[in-house]
Amino acid sequence: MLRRTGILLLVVAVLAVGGLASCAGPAGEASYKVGVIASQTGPYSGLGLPALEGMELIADGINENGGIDGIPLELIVYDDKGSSTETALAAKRLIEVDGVLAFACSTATGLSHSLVPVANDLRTPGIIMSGTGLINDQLGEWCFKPIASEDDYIPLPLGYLADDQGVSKLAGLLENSGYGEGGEFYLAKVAPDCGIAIVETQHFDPAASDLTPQLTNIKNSDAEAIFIWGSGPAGALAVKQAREMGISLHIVTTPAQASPSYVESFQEYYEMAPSLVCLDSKLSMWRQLADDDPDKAMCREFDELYIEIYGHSPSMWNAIGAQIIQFIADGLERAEPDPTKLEEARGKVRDAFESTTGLSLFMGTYTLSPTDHYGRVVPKEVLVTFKDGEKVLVKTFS
Amino acid sequence: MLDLSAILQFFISGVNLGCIYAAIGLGLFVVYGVTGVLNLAQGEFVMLGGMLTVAFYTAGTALVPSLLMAVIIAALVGAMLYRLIIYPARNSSGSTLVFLTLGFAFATEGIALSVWGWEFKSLPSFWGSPNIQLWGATIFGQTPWVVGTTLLLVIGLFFFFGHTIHGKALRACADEPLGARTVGISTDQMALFSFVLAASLGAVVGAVITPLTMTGYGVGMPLTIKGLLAALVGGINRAEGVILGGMALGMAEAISAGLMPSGYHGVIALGILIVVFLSRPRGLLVAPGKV
Amino acid sequence: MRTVKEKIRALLSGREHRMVLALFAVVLMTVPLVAGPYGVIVMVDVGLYSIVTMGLILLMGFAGQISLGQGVFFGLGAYMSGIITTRCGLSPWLVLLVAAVAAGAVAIVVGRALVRLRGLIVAGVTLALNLVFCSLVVSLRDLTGGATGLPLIPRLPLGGFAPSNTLFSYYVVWIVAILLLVFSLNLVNSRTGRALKSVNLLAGGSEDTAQVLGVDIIRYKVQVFAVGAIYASIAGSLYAHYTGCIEPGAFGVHFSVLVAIMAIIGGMTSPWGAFLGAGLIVSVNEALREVMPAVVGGSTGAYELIAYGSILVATLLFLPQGLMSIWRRLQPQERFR
Amino acid sequence: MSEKGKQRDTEEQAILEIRDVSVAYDGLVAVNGVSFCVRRGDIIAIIGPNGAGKTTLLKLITGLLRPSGGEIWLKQQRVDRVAPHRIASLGVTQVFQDIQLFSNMSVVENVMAGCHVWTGASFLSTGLRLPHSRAEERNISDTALRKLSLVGLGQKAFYSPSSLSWGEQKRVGLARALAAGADLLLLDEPYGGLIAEEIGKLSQLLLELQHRGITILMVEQLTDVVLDIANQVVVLRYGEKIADGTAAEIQGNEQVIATYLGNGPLEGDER
Repeated sequence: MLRRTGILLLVVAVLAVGGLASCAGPAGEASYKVGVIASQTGPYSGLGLPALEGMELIADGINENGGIDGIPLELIVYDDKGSSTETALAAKRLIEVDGVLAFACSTATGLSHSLVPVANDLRTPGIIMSGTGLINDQLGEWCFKPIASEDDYIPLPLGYLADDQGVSKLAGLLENSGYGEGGEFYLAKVAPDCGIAIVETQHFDPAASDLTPQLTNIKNSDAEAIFIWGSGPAGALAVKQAREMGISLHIVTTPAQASPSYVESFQEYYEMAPSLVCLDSKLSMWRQLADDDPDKAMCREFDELYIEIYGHSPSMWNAIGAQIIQFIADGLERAEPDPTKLEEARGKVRDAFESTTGLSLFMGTYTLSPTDHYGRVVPKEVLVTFKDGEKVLVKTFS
Repeated sequence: MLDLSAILQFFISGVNLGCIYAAIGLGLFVVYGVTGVLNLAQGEFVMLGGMLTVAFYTAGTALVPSLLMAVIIAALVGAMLYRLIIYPARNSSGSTLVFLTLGFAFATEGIALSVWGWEFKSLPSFWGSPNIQLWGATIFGQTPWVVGTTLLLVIGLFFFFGHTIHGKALRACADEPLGARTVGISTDQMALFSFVLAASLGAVVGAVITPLTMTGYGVGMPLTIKGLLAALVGGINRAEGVILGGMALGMAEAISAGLMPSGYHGVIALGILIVVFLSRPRGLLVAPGKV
Repeated sequence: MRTVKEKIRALLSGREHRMVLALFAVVLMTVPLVAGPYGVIVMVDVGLYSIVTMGLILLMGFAGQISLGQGVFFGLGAYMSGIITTRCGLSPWLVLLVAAVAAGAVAIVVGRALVRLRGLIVAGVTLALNLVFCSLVVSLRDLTGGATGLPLIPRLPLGGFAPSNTLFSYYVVWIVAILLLVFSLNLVNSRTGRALKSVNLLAGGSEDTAQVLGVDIIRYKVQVFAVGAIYASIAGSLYAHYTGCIEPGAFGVHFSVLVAIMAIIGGMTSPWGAFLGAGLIVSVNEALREVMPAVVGGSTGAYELIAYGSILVATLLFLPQGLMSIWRRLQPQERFR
Repeated sequence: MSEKGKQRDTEEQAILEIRDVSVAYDGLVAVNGVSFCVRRGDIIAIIGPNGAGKTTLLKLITGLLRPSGGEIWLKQQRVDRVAPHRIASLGVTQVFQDIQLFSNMSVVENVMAGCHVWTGASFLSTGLRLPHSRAEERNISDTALRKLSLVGLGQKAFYSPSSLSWGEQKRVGLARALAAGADLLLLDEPYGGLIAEEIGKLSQLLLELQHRGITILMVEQLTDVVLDIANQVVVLRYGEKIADGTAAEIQGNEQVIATYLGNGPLEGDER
């Protein structure tokens, strides 16, 4: 009987904790609270966890230097668990319970998409870092997407294929996800301008482990190059399997395939001729940037700091996380909001974000306006290839 | 556009996938056959096998000892799952037991993530086995290892269940628990053994497929789902059914990925599966007696 | 001491539940007055999950049909509401009803095929159907918005205007949930409820006996499948209008399994179990979100997952029949064991 | 009475007619060319050793099995291809040997479940508790209580079936069948497992039911008890009918004596 009563009490206690937790309201303190929703578990944790690392580094750096106008920056982090329902719930919790001035999310397109109505409903600025331009026109008054869309950066690899390699026929090998959908849409849109025709389109599931059927179809088409567009391990497997099948076409890939763990595992295949080129950020290539490159110093500083703190060079996802916080910090600095007057402060922060002008970060230079929440981006993507275990810079936006 | 080498390539891909799914399904079969529990943590053993082998291997251990250690640890985890979770709840309903294994799977996934991080890991093909070119199609160096392992597992299980005292005892527990007990077979011991066996099988499979598919903390659940579908479509009561189911699923996936309009292959592969389910409601091989 | 006859009458007329129901309704209607805005937000989710779980409990707990595919019908409701209201501008309320009827019709077709299959196989087919559904949503990009999601779904209107989303959604969801609870309670304490229980192979039913007593087992199994689908579809429509943007991941196997967990944890012997299960799982999630950062700090996702799995295991070990079994144990001995 | 007249007479009185019915499963012939007639208002006993096909025969009548040959006529309708629930709605129900009470329902709910066949409220009307369904439920509960009292278990209405003794469970099973209002009741070994006192009570109850116009067809092994109350006895062996007649006629039948006195093997697989 005692055991049963114990169980009952336990259950009641758990429910009560949950209840209390949900009832607590925002508490006004003298810090700038910024919410972060990251995929820490689930299929997109490979995007969320590294981004989180970068975010924390920047936030710590700001606070060590006395915060923003003397006010410390406080990151409040929740897991989106790879679910849009959880993503939305986490955002609402950040807004209603934690009283954040703004929140940021770096994860899959579908999930970040579900934040747009939350930010607009609850009138809190939301920064979403989905890598696709498909949702640019749906951001509303309160959402911002300060990151390049596909049509900003794919001219770089397509230009390389057309101009440097003389490719005119391209096959797309695309992930079945919001990211892949963006890729498919914009490849079709941009390629003709570069003088390239898309002659074959194949899709794969994010968890696919055998892409030989798709690669066979590409092999049997008259494509001269493959654009592998994916965010997880399947994209890297595609590179490996294509080379194992003896497909000697040019391969271009999205940045995820340049993640160190894939490059390390599949170095042999990444380095097979004809060379594979991969989109990447200036950050990881700063040593090879021209000395007059305006971003070189910034990248070097961050890289050295990163190695000091975490013991490894930052990847592109680390950089994306870092620059979200830099973007928010820039806005906070200009808005000078009073964190105790939440509603007014959020409005000010939003206005500040809208007036972001020429903000130069790792992945681009951003200029936003009240009518344009993704802004005119000057992208800073670079093309790299792999040689003797090293990444080699191939091309930058000039 | 379509030539024979392409068809051959789809076929090879189907066999490859089919073997993976069948091998996972076999782990489900062993536990289900003996204890009647649908073990949704089977994929986690596959994950553990892969991740542990990678961990030992990258630490400098040779491949075989790495794999052995991984299998031993996975087997211990399997024993733990039975002793700490399934055994205390053995009188609960089947659905409660299923969700107990699911809870265990979540926790295992979380532990793997906190220990090894999110990165996907790979291994080189075993002993650097080379790719084989066959009439214009490619067989990856690791594929023969995968197929061979699955075959060995099947043969091993048949021999084990058919010809060893232990195996016969397991079979008896499955068919007639009460009768088994009266002739002195400890159903408890056998159930424990089935979990250990399934965990070891899973771990071996996990290590063998890693060079082909990579492994990460979260690969378990998707693999469990594939293995479950394979086992159910073929008939989870018989090893032959599981193998056939795995092959059917693998083939359906590979062929629809190769021949169907891209973008619809997921729908078509699973659509084929559902049609098979509906047309052979007791599994591809009709199991005698119970369903 | 009431006579047996009075007790049966009370049970049948729903009098037995009436007090509890009234109390439940009153408490729920006053929640927004005492809980903070986030409490209301969480409760909207609890309500939506409860509706789907209730349908699953009728299906699984009463008729003994396992389903790992409730996400299909939740998704059907959501996508039908989302697509039709954004494209045709019809009234969301009307579309909600149309979607529910359509989901029920789909369920009847699917149910007819499923009814010949046995327990685990049904689980397998429903699982496969759920995977197919999500793939299909991604494939039919022009219609559904694909994996990127379907945005700009209008809010539920009230008369001429669209009221504050959260609070209004709260009341809509919970009024629907309570109405469906009443419907479910009526159902289970009636001719149809007994017929469903009589075919439940998971818990004490017998198909042979049911048939010789005149129960058309195929018809009942198909119809209860449709009822479960309609519940899920209604919840799906409400969800679509509430979130305003839907993506296929929300209707995947993950969702179906979550709902099944809620049903198991809550207890499948009564529709009330749905509220207990959904309430507990959502509360545990929220509690972990609240507590874990203080315990481990930094990125807590992995530890939350470990804790969630452990709590699931612990609850099922101590309460294998779910939370409703506590209630059962508190009942006078004569009723049930 | 002429031969022809007798036949017409049986047809009119027959509630159930089995014509040359056979069934085989797994290659085993369980019932082979069995024919007999059941007159309205009689108590018929089917006896025979294990494996004689008695239980199979009941399943054929209720439609749970389909015969591979022959015809079954129930109240002038051919029913051997009709679904079991439709046969039930023609006024036939069965109590299984193992009773099969629904353990997920209380005793009274079990009996109420028996009323299913003569009620008709749908999902919608029961869920919404429309007046029609409310009246029906009242009717059901009254009937169930009456039947429960008839078998003497009125006070245990809310017990769980598993808490009852075997004898009590049998009575609940009978009450549930009676609640269905069937005029042809099939009982599979109703005396099995009962103590002496209960056996007498059951016989009395069956005779009372007969008095109310219910036809009873039972399968039994306890031959002496059933011979006391049965109007007609059918003897099966290895799936074939070897005798059919009144108790007195059967007791004089040589084949029956041979079967029961040990010349024929008594064992076999009970299907």
